[in-house]
Amino acid sequence: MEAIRNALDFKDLPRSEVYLSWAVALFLIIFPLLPFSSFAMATMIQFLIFAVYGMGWNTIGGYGGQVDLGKAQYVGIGAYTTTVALIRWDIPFWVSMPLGMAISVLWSFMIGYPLFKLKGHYFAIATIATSLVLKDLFEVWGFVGAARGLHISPVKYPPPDFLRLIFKEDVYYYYLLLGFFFLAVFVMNWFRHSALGYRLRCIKDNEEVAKALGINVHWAKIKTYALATAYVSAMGSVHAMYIKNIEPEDTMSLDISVLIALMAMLGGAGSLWGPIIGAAVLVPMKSYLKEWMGAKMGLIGIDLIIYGFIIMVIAAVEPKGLWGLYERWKGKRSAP
Amino acid sequence: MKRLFLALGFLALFLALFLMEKGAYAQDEITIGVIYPLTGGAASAGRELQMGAELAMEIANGKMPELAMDMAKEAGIKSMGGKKIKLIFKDHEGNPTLGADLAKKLILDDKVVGILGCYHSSVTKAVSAVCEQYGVPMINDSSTSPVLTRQGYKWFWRTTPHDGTFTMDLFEFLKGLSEGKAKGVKPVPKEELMNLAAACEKTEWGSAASQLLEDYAKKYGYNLKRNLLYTAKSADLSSEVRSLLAVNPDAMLFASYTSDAILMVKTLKAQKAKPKLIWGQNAGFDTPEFRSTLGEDIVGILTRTVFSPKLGEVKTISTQINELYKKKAGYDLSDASSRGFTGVQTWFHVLEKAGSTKPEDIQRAANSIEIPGEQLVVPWKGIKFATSGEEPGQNIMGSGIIGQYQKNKEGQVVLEIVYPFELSTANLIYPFPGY
Amino acid sequence: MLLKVDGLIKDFGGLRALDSVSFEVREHELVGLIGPNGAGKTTLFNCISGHVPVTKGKILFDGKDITELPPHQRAKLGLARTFQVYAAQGDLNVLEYTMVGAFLRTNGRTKARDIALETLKELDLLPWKERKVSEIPVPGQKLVTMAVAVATNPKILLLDEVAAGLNPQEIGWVKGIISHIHKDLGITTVLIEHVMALVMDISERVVVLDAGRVIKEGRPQEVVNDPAVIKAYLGESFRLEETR
Amino acid sequence: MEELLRTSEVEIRYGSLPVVQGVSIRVNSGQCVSVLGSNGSGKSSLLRGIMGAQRVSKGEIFWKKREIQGLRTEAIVKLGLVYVPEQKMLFGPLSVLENLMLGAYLIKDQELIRANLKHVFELFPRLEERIYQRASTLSGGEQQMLAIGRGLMSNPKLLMLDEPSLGLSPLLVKELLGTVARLKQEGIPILLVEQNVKEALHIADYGYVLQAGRLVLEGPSSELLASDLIRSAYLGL
Amino acid sequence: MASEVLLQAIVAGLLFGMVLSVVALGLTIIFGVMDIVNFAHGEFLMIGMYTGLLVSQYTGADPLFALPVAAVIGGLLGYLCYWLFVRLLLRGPMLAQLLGTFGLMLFLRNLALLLFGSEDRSIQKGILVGKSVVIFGSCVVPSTKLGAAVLAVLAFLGTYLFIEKTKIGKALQATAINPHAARFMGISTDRMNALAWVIGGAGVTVAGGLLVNFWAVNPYVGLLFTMLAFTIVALGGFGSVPGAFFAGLIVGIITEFPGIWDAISLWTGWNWMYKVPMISFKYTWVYLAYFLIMLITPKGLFGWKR
Repeated sequence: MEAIRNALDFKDLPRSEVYLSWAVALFLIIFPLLPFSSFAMATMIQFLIFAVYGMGWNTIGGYGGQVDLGKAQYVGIGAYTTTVALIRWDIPFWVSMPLGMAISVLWSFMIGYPLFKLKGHYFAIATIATSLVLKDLFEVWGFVGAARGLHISPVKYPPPDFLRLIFKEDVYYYYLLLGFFFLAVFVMNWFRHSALGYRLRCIKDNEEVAKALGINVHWAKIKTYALATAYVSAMGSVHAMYIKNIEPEDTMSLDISVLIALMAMLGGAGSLWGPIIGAAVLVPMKSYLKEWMGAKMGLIGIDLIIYGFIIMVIAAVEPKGLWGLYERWKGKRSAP
Repeated sequence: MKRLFLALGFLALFLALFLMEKGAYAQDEITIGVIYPLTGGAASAGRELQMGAELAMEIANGKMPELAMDMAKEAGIKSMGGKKIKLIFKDHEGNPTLGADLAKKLILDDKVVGILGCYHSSVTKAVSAVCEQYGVPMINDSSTSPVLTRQGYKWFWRTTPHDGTFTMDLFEFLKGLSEGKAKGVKPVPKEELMNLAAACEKTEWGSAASQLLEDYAKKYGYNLKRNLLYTAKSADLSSEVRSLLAVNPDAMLFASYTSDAILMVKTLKAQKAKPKLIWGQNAGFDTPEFRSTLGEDIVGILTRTVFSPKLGEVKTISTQINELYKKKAGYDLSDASSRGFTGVQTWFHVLEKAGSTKPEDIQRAANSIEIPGEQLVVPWKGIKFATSGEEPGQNIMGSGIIGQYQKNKEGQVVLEIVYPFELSTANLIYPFPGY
Repeated sequence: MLLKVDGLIKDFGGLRALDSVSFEVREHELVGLIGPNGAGKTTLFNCISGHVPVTKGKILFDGKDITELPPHQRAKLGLARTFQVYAAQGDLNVLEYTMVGAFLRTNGRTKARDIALETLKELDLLPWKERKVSEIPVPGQKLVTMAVAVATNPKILLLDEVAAGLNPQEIGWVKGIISHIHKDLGITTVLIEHVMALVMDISERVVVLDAGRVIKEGRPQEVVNDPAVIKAYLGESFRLEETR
Repeated sequence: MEELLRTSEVEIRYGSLPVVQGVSIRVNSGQCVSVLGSNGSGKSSLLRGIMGAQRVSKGEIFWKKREIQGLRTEAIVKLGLVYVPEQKMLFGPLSVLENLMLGAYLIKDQELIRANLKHVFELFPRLEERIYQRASTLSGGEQQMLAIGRGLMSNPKLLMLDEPSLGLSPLLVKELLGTVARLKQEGIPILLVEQNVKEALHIADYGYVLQAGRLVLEGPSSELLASDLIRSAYLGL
Repeated sequence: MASEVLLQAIVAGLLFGMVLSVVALGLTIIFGVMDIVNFAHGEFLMIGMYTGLLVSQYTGADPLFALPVAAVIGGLLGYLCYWLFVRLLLRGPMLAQLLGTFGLMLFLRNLALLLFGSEDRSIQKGILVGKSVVIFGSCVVPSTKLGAAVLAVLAFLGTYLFIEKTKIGKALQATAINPHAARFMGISTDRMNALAWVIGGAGVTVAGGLLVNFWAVNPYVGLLFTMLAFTIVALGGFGSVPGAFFAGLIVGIITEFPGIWDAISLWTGWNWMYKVPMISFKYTWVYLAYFLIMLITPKGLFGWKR
């Protein structure tokens, strides 16, 4: 009961932020009614997906300060579980998604135990390594389609199918994802207020102090990592149903991990809105830059050049990301 | 107050961003979305395809009575009052997800009548699913994984023969070789060519090709001792090559895209590999870049293909189009460009027959067209899509040839036809000369 | 006997930081732990709280051998400590930080909040509750870490140099808080301190450490006048007579 | 007596915690000055502040009447102020010789380096015996010798020793402080930070006593030795 | 046959390993000196590869002659990177450093994509290109690889001697061991950091120039080498220069594990071994090795620093 109360409790946020979030929520809800192109719709879907990925990352990476660059492996596990379950045994999405989450969490416990013995850079690189190992494994594993991947045929699974989550129009996916998005925000808000959340923030601050306060640092990190994993895995499942064509090279590539981490870090690691802001800025920027300057003007890669440059500037100027900039600005305004 | 304006400004910018994205094309044009790999490892093939397709579009939209083609007779599509075809090219970078996104965008935002593409079988698979979902016709000109036409799709047609045909060609060729059918070569005892080793790239196309090699080798009684998959993007294939050589193969078989095909041959040379035969499952082995990069190193290599300039010796239309293409590109038509050309040509015939841009009409037309072989630059008997059976949408009149790179009298490396044996344009070089 | 350290040895590489240290803390006692720079006081705390493993010896807490337990389990048993140098980086505010301590005894947020508020009230820190720990001055941070430790509801509290760098007025304040924790909350306290004015004033008993050994134990007045202690502090040949 | 180093009302903070407040000291040429105080009194911070290794939030520091506050450590070292740090800060994996040569990093004259090396080995014969040994394998006393030797390699115009006797046995302390006394005889100005009050004051000409970051007492060594205040500074009585 | 296959694999692994150790050299120096992980390391390598390729393409000279150019470009790039960018990152927390070098990685990679396109490109002409050396029996080594390996060893030796035998090299080491103490010696740590970036940048671009002789280049080539370099640095010990060399050889041999597997299967005649697609795991073993090394011996083989 208290968990639900915590999840819905935004009282500690400034009033302006609450109003702003209402406005954003309203905009997101009415968005499909506005006369936008399908490209805009696809971009918004990407935004929702990456915002949730980023929120997942933010638990362990932002609140916990453990820079995880291997989130793609959980996108992969989630995506593969639902797809394999659908293709092999015709298990509907609503069963296979929790299954995927369970498998992901299990895997996260298995590798999390040794992983969290490492710190800092060593941890970050090790997460990349595990993700790549899993990807290599999937690339030869015939059961999951090896390198050619898996494919959901629109003939075999005709849309619309609410059980299997197969739709033709993007708007279904949009509202579904929006639901997940709101849910994710609430879970995030719960986490922020839970004992684990507080403990983790303390760990990020100083592990020795945390230990002295009776926190099992290793275990708290593993638990949070599992939570982060569950987020990413669930979104991976939806993502797979949305793109309907998954293969290790695409679904589990390091680029996905990097994008997830970068969006959250750029938006502001360790804040509730950080990953959302990161995704809201970077996803449209990336896809529109790519479309205009990349595809139309023939400047291939310009999107990521600008993207990379912005990241460099932010890292050098304000390590807390865009949210940090905002807070600094706000602080300056309220200071005098 | 200032803050409010700032916020409003941002919001306006944001909305403008979204609203600006709405393509509109003139009504008197029929737009076809063409999705090719214009960048990435297969970019050179993509450019070939694009130029081939553009050439066909120019011919269809213009009037060139000197060509013995229906497409060249009138400007535009006659049954629709001379409407012109417009191709919108998109680059999928070899990435299926991106391909599917592009297809969706073409269908929903650009409102294309149909789709053409996509070279990589993996991308074609994803794009064809989108087309199937939206009921938009798609013609595939250049992907050869047999799986594509076995999905039961109603909106997918493929002009090119698939790898089943090509692989069978290979084994027929090997069989003929031991029966003494090959031009200029004495019968080769089957034991001499018993041991095969294959390396295929590992996505949809290559892994399907690999499976076919396995199946046919068994069927024809050959011993495929090694059959490995590799990443087309890898920049070093030396351990792959060593692994192949470790089983001492008589013939080495490959399914590679462009850059990896080049790398593969280079590595073979560096390792001083000396099998008796090297055969490439087209794609990379038949691009101009492959030829120009490797020069004389490829003499003796076999590749399956659907086009060789040598075809001109038997087909005048091939020579004519090749001349036009040469003027445009500076070099001969190749496997890829001829297929891109044929793809647009097929679209033209389908639209001409349909007489409207309604998907149902196009579907009906596609299922009933029949383009005679003499109109095509490729050596097929024609184009006619299967409407029933195992492979609906597959062109049942396609066929492949096997070519061998040989040095002609002027010292240029050209692709001579060695199979079908009756079409042979030169003596087969056997065994592979080595480096 | 609440805490008993028995023959504790700690080696860092070839250096022996603690050499057979034995001492006891009885329930409801306030013990001062003093000694010159490098005597091994903080190392001793680290051994007791489990932050560094001991080389040899035993630590008994509440009748239980805790020598091998990890720090968080010791904390659960009721052993709390503060740190000498700790500047908070994070964005937790004072109340939230205190709640982290309270979460040791409860998982409910409301309950933890209540405990934390009460603790802050006890220690007169309520006015700071909304401020970020990293933004308040260091002496204040030290008080906050004390509050957090108290919020874990410990049986024993190990305080590592809480008064370092404070001015006399602030020292008086800290003194009040420590004796409040000790007397009114009834928490056994061990205190490492260089500010003698504080230690000597409130300790019931003082343990003097020099070069990793306990050289003297006793009431404050006894200890300061002990020649061995003076020698440890002021040097080899320093005699009291010389300064008189 | 030329003035070498002078600090004026220096304040140093760790975060918001002041560790040194309003401290003014002065070292003249040929003089050995001692800064005394119990631990936590801010002695080391003061030295690090002078060396530019610690930000000085208020006050001024002069070297030969020239303001050096705010210069980078490297530049201050170049002026001839040499600091032998408290935790020795040797380059553990490097040999004794390499450590010494790094001490002479700023000196270009090979002859001078050779002469300095000879001088150091003369002062500490034990270092010569262990010339190719890794610094981290030396004993505590030898490490301290190496640290001082390394400082001497750069021809210091002022040698600042930060608790050289820390963690050494009484016998070694005697030996080491003897060497310091010898250096003073040789005319090298020294700023000595020590806990070992008596020994330090025997060597030094002048002393300052710090308590909780503030200067509580100063005067010629003999006066300080006789003062009762010094005891209270240490033991709080 | 089996022993020949094994020998081939080991020779190839060693040769590749020699080049790899130069790739890792810069990373280990930068890491050693300033405790910062450069995720853009592989991108520097890619720039070196393009330099080698383009210089030889436009001047018609052998790619090996492009090495000095590559070194200058790499050094300059490292210098600029340090003064304009990395110096600012050092003030921030680790998170910012990761973010920043990742940004640099994306920036450089896509700049290359914009300038050179995404196609694979490789050297066509050169003194060594297309030639092979028969070591013995069927053990054939491409001359390009052999040449690159020899030059790699020379480059490595040069750097090693510079660091071990010169005064500045010693100062660099001192900064790595203890930057505060180094400052008290009058060593400017800022300059030493910049020097580390210059050496790091030049080293890795030279490695790129060597690599391009036998390895195709595209804008995405960097990541693989970043990971390989991280593994080598972890195995050799963070900051250890000789460690990087031996670890490079070991990692080189690990990448040739499929060949060793082949040899074993030929030896034993076990057919099931043929069916295992070991070739797909060429680099997987390297990643696994990193993971295991970090867990078992976090200091690596020659580490003095963690």
